[in-house]
Amino acid sequence: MVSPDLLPQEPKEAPKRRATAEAMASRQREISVSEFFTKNRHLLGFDNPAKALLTTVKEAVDNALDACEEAGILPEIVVDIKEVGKDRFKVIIEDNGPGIVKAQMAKIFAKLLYGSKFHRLKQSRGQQGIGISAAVLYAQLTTGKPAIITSKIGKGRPAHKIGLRIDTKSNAPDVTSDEIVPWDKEHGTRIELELQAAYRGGRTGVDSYLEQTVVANPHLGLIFDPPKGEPTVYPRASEELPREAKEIKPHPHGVELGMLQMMLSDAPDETIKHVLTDRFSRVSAAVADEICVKAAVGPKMRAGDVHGDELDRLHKALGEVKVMAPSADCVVPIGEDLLKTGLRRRYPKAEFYASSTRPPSVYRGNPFVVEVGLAYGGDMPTDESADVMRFANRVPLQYQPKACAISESVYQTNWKAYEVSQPKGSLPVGPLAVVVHLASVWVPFTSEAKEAVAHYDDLMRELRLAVQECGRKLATYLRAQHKAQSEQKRLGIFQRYIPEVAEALSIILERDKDEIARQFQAALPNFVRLGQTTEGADVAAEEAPPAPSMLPPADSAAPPSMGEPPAGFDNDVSSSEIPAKKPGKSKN
Amino acid sequence: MVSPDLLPQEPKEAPKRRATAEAMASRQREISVSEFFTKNRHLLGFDNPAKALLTTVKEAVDNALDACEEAGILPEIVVDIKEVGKDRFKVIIEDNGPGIVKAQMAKIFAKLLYGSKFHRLKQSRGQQGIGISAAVLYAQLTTGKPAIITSKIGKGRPAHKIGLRIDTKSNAPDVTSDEIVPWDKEHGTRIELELQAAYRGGRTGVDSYLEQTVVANPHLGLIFDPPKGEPTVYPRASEELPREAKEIKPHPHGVELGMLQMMLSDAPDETIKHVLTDRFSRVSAAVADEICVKAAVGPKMRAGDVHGDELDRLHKALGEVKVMAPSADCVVPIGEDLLKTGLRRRYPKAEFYASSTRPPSVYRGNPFVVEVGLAYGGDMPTDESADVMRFANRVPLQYQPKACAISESVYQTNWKAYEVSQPKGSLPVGPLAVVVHLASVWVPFTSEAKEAVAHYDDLMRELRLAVQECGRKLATYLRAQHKAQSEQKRLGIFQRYIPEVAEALSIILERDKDEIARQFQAALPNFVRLGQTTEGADVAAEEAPPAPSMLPPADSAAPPSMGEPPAGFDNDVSSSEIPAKKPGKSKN
Amino acid sequence: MAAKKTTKTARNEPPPRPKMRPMGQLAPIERQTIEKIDTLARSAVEAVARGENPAMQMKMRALSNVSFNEKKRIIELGDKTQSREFFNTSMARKFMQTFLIANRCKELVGEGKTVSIRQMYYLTKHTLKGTSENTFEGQEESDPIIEDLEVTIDTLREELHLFANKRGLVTGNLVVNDAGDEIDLSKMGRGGWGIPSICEEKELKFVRNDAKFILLVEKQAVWHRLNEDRFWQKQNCILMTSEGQAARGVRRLLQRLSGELKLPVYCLVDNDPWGLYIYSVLKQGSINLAFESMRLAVPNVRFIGMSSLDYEKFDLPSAVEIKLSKEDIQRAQQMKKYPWFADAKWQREIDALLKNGFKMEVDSLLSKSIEFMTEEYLPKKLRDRDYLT
Amino acid sequence: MAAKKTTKTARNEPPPRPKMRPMGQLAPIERQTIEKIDTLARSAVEAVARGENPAMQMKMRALSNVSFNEKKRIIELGDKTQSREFFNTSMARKFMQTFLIANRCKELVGEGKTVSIRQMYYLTKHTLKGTSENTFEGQEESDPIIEDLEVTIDTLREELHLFANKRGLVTGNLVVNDAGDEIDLSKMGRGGWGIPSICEEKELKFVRNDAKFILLVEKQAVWHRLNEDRFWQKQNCILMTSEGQAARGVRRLLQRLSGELKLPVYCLVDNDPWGLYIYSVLKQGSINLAFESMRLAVPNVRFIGMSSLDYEKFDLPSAVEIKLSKEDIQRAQQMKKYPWFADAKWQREIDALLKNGFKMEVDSLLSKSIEFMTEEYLPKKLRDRDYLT
Repeated sequence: MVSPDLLPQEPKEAPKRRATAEAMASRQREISVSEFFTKNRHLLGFDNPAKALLTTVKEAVDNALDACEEAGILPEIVVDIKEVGKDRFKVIIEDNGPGIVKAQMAKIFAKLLYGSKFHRLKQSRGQQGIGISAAVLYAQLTTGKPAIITSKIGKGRPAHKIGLRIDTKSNAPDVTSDEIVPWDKEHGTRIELELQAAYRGGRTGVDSYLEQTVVANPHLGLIFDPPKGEPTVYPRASEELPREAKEIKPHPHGVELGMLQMMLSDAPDETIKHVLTDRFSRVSAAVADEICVKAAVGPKMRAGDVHGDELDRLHKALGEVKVMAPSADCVVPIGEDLLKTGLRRRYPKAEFYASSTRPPSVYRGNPFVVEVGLAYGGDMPTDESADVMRFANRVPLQYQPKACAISESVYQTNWKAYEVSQPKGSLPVGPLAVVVHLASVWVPFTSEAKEAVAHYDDLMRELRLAVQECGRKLATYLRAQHKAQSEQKRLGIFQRYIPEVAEALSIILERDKDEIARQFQAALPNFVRLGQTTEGADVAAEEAPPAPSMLPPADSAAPPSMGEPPAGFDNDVSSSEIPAKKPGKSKN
Repeated sequence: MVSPDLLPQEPKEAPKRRATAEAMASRQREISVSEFFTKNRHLLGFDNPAKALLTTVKEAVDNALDACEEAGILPEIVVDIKEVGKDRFKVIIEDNGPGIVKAQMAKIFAKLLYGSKFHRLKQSRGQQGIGISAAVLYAQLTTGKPAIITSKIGKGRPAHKIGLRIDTKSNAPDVTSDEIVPWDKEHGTRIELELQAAYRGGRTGVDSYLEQTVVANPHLGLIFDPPKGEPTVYPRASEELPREAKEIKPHPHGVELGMLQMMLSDAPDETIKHVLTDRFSRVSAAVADEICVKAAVGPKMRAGDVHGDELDRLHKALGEVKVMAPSADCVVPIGEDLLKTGLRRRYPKAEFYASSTRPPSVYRGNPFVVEVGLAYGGDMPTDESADVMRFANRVPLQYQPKACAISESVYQTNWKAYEVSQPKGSLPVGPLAVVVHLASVWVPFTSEAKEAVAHYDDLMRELRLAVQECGRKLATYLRAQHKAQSEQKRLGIFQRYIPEVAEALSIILERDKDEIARQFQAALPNFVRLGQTTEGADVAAEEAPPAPSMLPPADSAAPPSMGEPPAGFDNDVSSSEIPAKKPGKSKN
Repeated sequence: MAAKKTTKTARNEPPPRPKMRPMGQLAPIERQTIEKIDTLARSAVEAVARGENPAMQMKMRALSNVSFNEKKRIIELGDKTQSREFFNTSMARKFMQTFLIANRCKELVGEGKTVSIRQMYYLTKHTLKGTSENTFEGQEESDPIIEDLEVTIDTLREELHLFANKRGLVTGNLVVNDAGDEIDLSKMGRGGWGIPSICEEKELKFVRNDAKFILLVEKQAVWHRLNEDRFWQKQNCILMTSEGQAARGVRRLLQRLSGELKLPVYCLVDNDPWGLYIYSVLKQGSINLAFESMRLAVPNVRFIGMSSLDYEKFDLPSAVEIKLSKEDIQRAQQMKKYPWFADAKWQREIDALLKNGFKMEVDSLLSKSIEFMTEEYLPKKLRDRDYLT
Repeated sequence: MAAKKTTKTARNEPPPRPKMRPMGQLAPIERQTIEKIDTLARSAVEAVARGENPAMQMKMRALSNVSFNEKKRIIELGDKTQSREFFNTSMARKFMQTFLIANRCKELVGEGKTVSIRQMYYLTKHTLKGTSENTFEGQEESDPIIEDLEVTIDTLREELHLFANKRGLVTGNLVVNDAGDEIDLSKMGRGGWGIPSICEEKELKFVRNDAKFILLVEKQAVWHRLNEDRFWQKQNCILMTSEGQAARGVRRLLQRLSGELKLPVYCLVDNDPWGLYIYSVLKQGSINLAFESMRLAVPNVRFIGMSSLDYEKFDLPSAVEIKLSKEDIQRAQQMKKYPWFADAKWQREIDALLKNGFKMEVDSLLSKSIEFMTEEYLPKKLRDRDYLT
């Protein structure tokens, strides 16, 4: 370090001292988390009016879905957005979830940093315990209106309806009204918020969020009543609730040093070995011993005494020891059938649907599952890029498609091998929608804004394989289609050209044109299977499973070997195969 | 709202209920703000290792500068970054500020949401009371190492050196060591952190941050000791501390509804009129009455009783009433001289410096000042885009230049009118550096990530005028340069061509070549002022002030009228002025 | 390289004095040209001797000084002039260049040689002593100076003994004498005689003519087809091709044949805006050579085809259609506004093109049969006097 | 428009039978060509009568089947062949097209007419009955089919009575007879005789030759300069210009003059990679016309200039230098690898170009003086036998 002596001398005339350290200390005070987020609401997704509306709807719907699933209820959700003034909207989200007990209602909706999901390691949509109360705070800040919450926890129980504000100075709920109201619903929760907002369409709008949510959640019945136009009803497409995700303990791979330190200091009097076996998943006594040997620390050392180098070594050893991947039951994919069901709901007029769910795989100790679905044909535009929907734990990712490993897996796939056109390095072009879902306890996002999935090798490989698997199903279908049409087409080609050839030959040879044409027609059946109609080509396109050993090497971006072209197609050495290098200036 | 009856009937076989509302309620718990930010550190600028390093340095340096200025001390700061392992850095920032009293040291550095600046409306660098403790949290999380803080508040007082960790569960400081150490400094603070980070160069790196900070803070003496290479010393360039910014009350224009509501509920028993005159700036009794009349509320109404429509009307009236802009002494520009001083420090070899500070102006009730400085020539590259540095309240803006009104004001200016080349719609190209500083109590950023300034009309106008003012100073200088060279150049041109013309004429006319050349030379003085040397053109380039009435209309992007071209230049109707439309295929 | 350059620069000695023919041996037009150059040079030297700024006056060749002369039916330059002075920083270089070119032109005329404008560039390009500056940095600098000299001393480029690349072939019942050789254009086999770049009286004389008219076709392949079928013999005419847009030689030759031999000229171009443009330039000159229209334009040239109306008239198959491009349509719409196409019959022709929505190549007449053009299309058109002017 | 189209389609009646000359009136080469076409057609009809897939065999014209024959020193096609069948979806259209072209070629030969390849496109283009499909959608479809036919029946394009646009002029001490006209090439004035596209023996015969060699110059303006200075008279030679890359007519004429009259051929091109390329194509043919090298290449043509060494040798001023572009350099480096430039003298020549770092145009010789090329440069080169082969 350089000595400050290098700096120029103090000026002769020192500036007048203004405040002393003591005076300044007297101004220091604590800031409530609500005050903080009031000033910094962009941190929670309330950057601008349009994003504020999306965030509000998203937080409420995600919460409702999580609550229904945790309670084992098939969700029915109504989203209602009304324009109530210039740049002012009322947002109502009502669910049929388990309801909220009266005592918790105020805190859940009007205290920032309060919730049940934050401290658990479990696949769920919400995580923070901050989203919905941030929406309440934003509404209050921009319109001054309290949030109105109605909730009922069961048949015969009262429905409580309360008005709520947040006291930002203390981050505590302020109940402005409280009544019992009649509600014919058995159970459920309803939230009404009035906020300054902007309603926008497009990829990052509320409509898109809901359309995509419906694809990834076939068990969801949804009604969406937008500010303008008729309501859209998405009837439930599946009566099957997703399996409940298991909560797990942290896996030794990928735990951060600070996290380890905290886990140790949480149980200062236990032995290291005990902490390892008790608080991590997949760490047996033998594994714990191995870790301790690697780290050169005694397994019986007090957890509270681990500091400095010992901590570093223990952390390193945890990352290096061989342990089983955590049980995959902490990850809940949508499943192949339901993914197609979801696609059918969003694209009811497509002509073909397919899906593939990969077996669970592990990334840095975190189990994950990739699944891909696609819909093809029907009323989708044929000259536009495929519609790609990205999901992480059933939640649509609406921002940053370019930076996302999911999008990359779609455009790096060689779709031409699957009979879909594709400009170089771009998304495929055609009447195609592709859904990719990544389910994991811990999704590796590129930034912690959770907008795009990072490009890790293990993940990319699974993503690519899943897209390729699904692509092959599409290819099988399309080839069967083409083949059925091809014999008919072949016939047409020959019949179109026979008169021309016959005429030319007849003039050259001065022979009868019709006779030559007749001879060509007579030879025709030797080259076209005229008897075979095109209708019988019944290919169960969605079923054709490639043997796993046929999979291309995971690292190669090359198209999978597609075998020989289907019979009935000819290979021609192009007869105009002139070298590309032309002499330049003049052409004779 | 659509009735949920539209949804399909409940399924015959309802899924098994999993958890009840009661069971779920039991899992709800409070989350500490430290826990929250541990999981969401990207919200505080710790997205990735490179940005984490920048954020750490920035928070510490900004705090040091704020503290020095508040205490009236000319700042001397040492920034020392050492690489201590793979992806691990030790960051040390030491200042000569007022120091921190012992009792506050732990909280200031190891409690999130604690500080002196959050609740004040005053131009300063830091605002949140969260940045430096977030750096401590990040360091702890990635390396497990406590922060080491040393502070001394005056001559003869002890220097305290403490080790600090944050107990994330309670968001409270945990002092791991505490000692008194000898320190030859009179007063100051030193912080040492060890963190996982990456050291990068470029526009968004630490080097760039410090280089720019030095430009906007000429009173700062800085030593920077980077991980590799020699330390850079920036001696203080000015002995003058910036004037202390005055703290102000909120201005009625632009106050948000939620804010107003809080101000009223903070003083429930006071009258509306009293709250308005007491808690807002520039609201006299007469103005308060006018507001109440507009809002149709009684001035003597209890503040605590204002709700619903009354609140809305009052908010609206506050935005509409005519009030004076707040006093400009809450805004502290750098000043024209010091801006040039700062530029000289960064670009010591430039040949010309200029700066312009605009008078204060007001945007939505917020006073602001724009100032622009530029450096030209010397060792700057002539074929690259100008270096543009953007500052808000003396803090460099390093991200999102494309989205920023400041950059736009630079590239929308017609630099060709100022003798600097400029590709269409781009930054000027040449040996040029431009500094733009926006000082305001409230800087309108495009997003609340505070990376780019929004495009508001009032602001754009001032930005443009400031850039143009400075540009004209540059133009005056460059034209004087050109003019001094031009007579010499004219002479050179004629002398170069005379032999050629003479030879051609001599051959055509079969006359003596030397005689013709002599006649041309003899005529030369009639057309070039040979007697006038080029040295006398002493133009005080930086002084040429345009009359304010000559300013172009603020909305026009057109170049200001530059008057007639300087004498000594000829205008030629180009003799090869062939119409652009050529016949196409063939050219004879 | 650097060392070598220095040696090279030193070599740039002034060129040797031209080997002039005695004035008596020169043709009158050659003497005139030389006198014009001498006068220009003399006036510069006299001005500077008086201490004045030597200057030359020239007609402006800017678009703003070009207009269509309704009476003469040619595009010509107006009267606006500009002055080029030596003692003016932005004109000095061009002033110098003008005299470099003038000097070399006098030499060419004196020696009786001709060079191309590219060769003139090399003749006048050299490095200025003690600098890295060249007298001309590229041909794009010397070409406009040549045009400047033409308008300044009111001469044709050909009179300055400069030529652009030639293009065009001719056969037919005409005998010419060129540079002393007598050439019977009816005995040219399939090759045809290459039309010289310079077709002034001094070099090219018409010896004997039996032809009754001239047919100029745009395309070489069409000319070939017609020549192979001995069309010029059967119809007793002169058959020329301009091989695209007509070069100066073709235009000058056409003008002279039309004027001196009083022969009507027919023009056969593709049915597209470009074809119309080729015809239009032949007829009234072009904007960028407006200063020479008097010597190049052939105002009474007749447009014999292909007309948009031929599609119906000759019952052409649909295979001849080529869809108009957006550019074609824009161009045709522009042409409708040209003053020389203001006449109703031209408006009808262009409207028909736009209405058809397709253009046609002359070659496409072969889709009827190989001989269709020679034996039906052109004879019928000529017989019916089915042309536009 | 739609209604009109329908009418048009109905018009596409088969063309009338050609007006063939009796076989007896045909030249032997013409009879041969017709027989080849007949054989091809007959084999197709016979195959289909047997219920087989009618097919034709042709040499592949792909790059993979082209190589440099070190012995003959020409680029030629190898022996790989491909088959074109009718009953094959990807070949049927081309099969049909080949016979449309073959039919029209027989007609042309029979009638003794020639057409351009563009005209052939129009001759064979029509709409298929009941569809909107054309027999050819563009000339880019018919041109390769013509080449296919050439290799299939082993004929030259000229023998099929097809020509590409011609280019090139000639003067000099030679008398030819073309299509019955006797033409004295020493009496062509400044215009020169246009070299026909087709220079086969049947039409073009050499009547009398006094010349001792042939000089071919790339550029028309250079030819003009030399012709004006009567270079061919002073040096007793034949003076040709290819006007850029040599067209087939020029190449064939050169080959015949070189072979039948045993005249050496000198080639004068710009000193740049493009000039070398023009020389190279003249000498050993080109990759894309490899199947015709035997009839077009002139392996003993001599490269007389401009050489990179001329700069020093003739003390040229620096004004002649034009900086090599990146593309030039790449191209020159490629050329160094061509087998026909493997000889040390060629390597030295190309290395000198790269070392100079600049290229030169033949026109730039004028920067020495107007007559330099005619009176010094070429005579000295010829005298010193200063050329490459």
